[in-house]
Amino acid sequence: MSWELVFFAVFSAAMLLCGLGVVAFENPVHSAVALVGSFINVAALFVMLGAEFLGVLQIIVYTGAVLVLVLFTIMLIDPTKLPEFYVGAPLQRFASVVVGAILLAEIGVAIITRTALEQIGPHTEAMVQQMGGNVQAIGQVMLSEYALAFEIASLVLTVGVVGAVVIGLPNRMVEPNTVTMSLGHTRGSSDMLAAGPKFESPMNIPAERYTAPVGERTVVMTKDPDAYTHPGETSK
Amino acid sequence: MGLIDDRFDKNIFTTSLDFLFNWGRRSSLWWLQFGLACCAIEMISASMARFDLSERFGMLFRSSPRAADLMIVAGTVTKKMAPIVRTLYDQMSEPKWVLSMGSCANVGGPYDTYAVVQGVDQVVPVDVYVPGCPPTPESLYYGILQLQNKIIKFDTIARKEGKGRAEDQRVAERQLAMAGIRG
Amino acid sequence: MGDQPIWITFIVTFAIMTVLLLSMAYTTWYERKVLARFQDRLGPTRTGKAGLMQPLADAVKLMGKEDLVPDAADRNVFLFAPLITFTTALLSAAVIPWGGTVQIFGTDVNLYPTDINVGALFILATGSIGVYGIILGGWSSGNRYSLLGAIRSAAQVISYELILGFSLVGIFIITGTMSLTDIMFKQHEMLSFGPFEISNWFVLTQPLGFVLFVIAAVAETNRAPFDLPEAESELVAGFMTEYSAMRFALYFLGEYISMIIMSLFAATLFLGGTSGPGADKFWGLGIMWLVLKVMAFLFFYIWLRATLPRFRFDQLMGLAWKVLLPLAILNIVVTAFFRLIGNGQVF
Amino acid sequence: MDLTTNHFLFVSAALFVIGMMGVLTRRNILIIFMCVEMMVAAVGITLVAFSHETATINGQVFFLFALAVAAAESAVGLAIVVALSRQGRAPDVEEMQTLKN
Repeated sequence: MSWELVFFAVFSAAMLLCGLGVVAFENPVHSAVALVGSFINVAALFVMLGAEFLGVLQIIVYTGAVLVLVLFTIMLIDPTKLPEFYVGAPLQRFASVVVGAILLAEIGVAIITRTALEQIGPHTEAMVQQMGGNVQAIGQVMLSEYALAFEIASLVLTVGVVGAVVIGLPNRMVEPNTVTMSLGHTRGSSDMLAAGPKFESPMNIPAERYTAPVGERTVVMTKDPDAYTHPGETSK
Repeated sequence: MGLIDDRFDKNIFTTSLDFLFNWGRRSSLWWLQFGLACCAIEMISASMARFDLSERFGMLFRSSPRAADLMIVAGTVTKKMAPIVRTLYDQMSEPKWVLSMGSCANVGGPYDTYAVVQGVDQVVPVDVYVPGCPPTPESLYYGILQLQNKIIKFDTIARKEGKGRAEDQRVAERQLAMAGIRG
Repeated sequence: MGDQPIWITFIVTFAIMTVLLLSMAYTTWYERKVLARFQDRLGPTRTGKAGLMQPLADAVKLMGKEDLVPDAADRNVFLFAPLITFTTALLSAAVIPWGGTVQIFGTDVNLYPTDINVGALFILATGSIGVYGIILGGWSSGNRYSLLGAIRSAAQVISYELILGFSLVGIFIITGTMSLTDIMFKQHEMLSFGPFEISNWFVLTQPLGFVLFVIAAVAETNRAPFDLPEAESELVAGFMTEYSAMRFALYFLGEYISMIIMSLFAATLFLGGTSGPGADKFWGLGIMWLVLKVMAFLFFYIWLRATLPRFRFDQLMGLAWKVLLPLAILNIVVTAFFRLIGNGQVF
Repeated sequence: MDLTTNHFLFVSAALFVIGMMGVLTRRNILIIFMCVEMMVAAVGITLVAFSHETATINGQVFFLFALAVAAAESAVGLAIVVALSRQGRAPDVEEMQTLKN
């Protein structure tokens, strides 16, 4: 038993337990936290394999950016819709465990029966040290051998960002020049109006929806404006 | 209060620890301001550069009641505001103190009306009353020094009688005083 | 970078931790005194001489307070979240060098806990884990103000971490390494202009990178004028509204320790770390120079807080994405160009 | 017993299978998304382990590209979730049957 093996056991056990947590937790926030734990341990395994750069990048990109975005999205969504309280039907769960076990067994057999590869590459540990470290080695390979792939990756990222912005833009084409007004406090907010009259406002007064053309715009109101009176006004 | 209160007999260890805790609590009274009327202006001026209430005695203004130790109720407490005063008091974590500033907060002041609470001590337990209409910053300072003296004399750890006893005492005194006023 | 027995590493780490935890407590005192002077006040005066016992009083009081968990809170996450901020902030001290290998009582001692070849990225990584403390704390409190603070913090930290990383790329291009120890010792070399000799601090060769780094570091530590996650006039206390007692103290100290770490980081990367007169002769002087630089940085932080009003949120985001990011990319391009000239690959 | 590449391969296979089980059983699109990310990380362990075994750095470079693609994918995926929630729909994959809003 070497110390390396002990560390490996600790990291991988933590990683797999956190991974199970992602699947098992009902609340997506708890799942995300478990995934953070899992990814930190993945980074630790990377460092054990001599890939410090990837380990740190795994933490910066995945836990620092992607999972923060996931949590951000969870917080933007209406919290009442959040907890799923559904972790698969019993049959579905059973089937997934069976399929998973079969797959794991297959991969296990493949791993055990495989012949170990020989050290064919140029990047032995001594060589990497001589190049100045893991970062320099990755940089040299990535920017010479895979320069085209590198450029394409940057293109993919740009397209992804532009696509995200386009999808995330509010859909302005549906109701052009529409202003939502709320007359009186008890009539609910504009969110409820947008969903139509089936929602009820907090005070259990049905939020009716009136639209009226005012100049070039369409004004959406909760109440017939002609019927509305301010406490200080006289009725029309 | 904390985990260790009401659990030990008095001995040298607990009394010196008592002193340590009371010294800490006295020296770091973070305050939640509850300015309601004109007294608030005096409270604010007390916290400004000349008098520096907000830092001089180790006090620090916190806007969240969870992290505050001292609530300074400054001004007229109307009956509509009273539940909010109580909510904020309940939201503060133990140990907590209340300082009532100004005549209105003390006894209702000139407003003996249907809308005004006749003394904030009907809503929350007050430790120190600062009289005045409105009190000057110096008065507020004096009240805070009195509160600090009160805290340092407090038996924190070896308080075998418990909080309930003190609260009962307060309620009894209050009722006696009310009976005296009503005649 | 000599190898050393593990017990020396333990001692060095322990010493650094002790110094950090103490200085963290006294940074609060420093801030309160300096801020008071800026505002023509005295600050704490009555707790010990010149209020020097104030951090201890605060600590004792916070230890004795009640640890509240709100009803609406997600209990486990709520209790766990402050620890993330605190531990990750401390963790990043692991790669910051306080000097090279020195002889103490005839033994070789490395004055840094560890020297990894991705040291600068390691600090960014711990910073990006640290934001989970804020997000989860805000979310789990079950309070709208806390949630708003958490959302703001998430957006702010993601944006400014990008700037923070980009502002360092210039240095990586110049030095060709990401190890903080190497970067620091590159700055100990002297540049001579005729009779004058000045240290090769990267603030001289990377002025734009330095400015960007400082702005991003202030935003990254949620300090004024970028303290939107805990904006007192809008959000009560932001993500830590519902926290009391020691859990509140952990957030509070986490903020201060990340301030110190950022100052150390900036001093190491741009101001030459331990470089200064006499630092080559005696290692103690080097540590003194580093401490002085850190204190100057902390003073700058407090100065900003005393001077500038808070940004509006859209201004904050606009600043990050429309101003700082293009400037950072410009800095990278210009630095790479000069590096190519230096290599003789152009002209 | 020494640490060999096979250990890493087993662990990565286990993580991959756990992620797959999550994708198969859960309905919440965010959790499915996270499980996919977990599977990507599992594949990454395999790549890096083989890269370590054969002493070529290419495996690590591959994972770097996988990281970039995963980041782009997360941006688009989360934008879709936000767009859905704006229409008042739950992030439930069984209710998302049409691409048309």
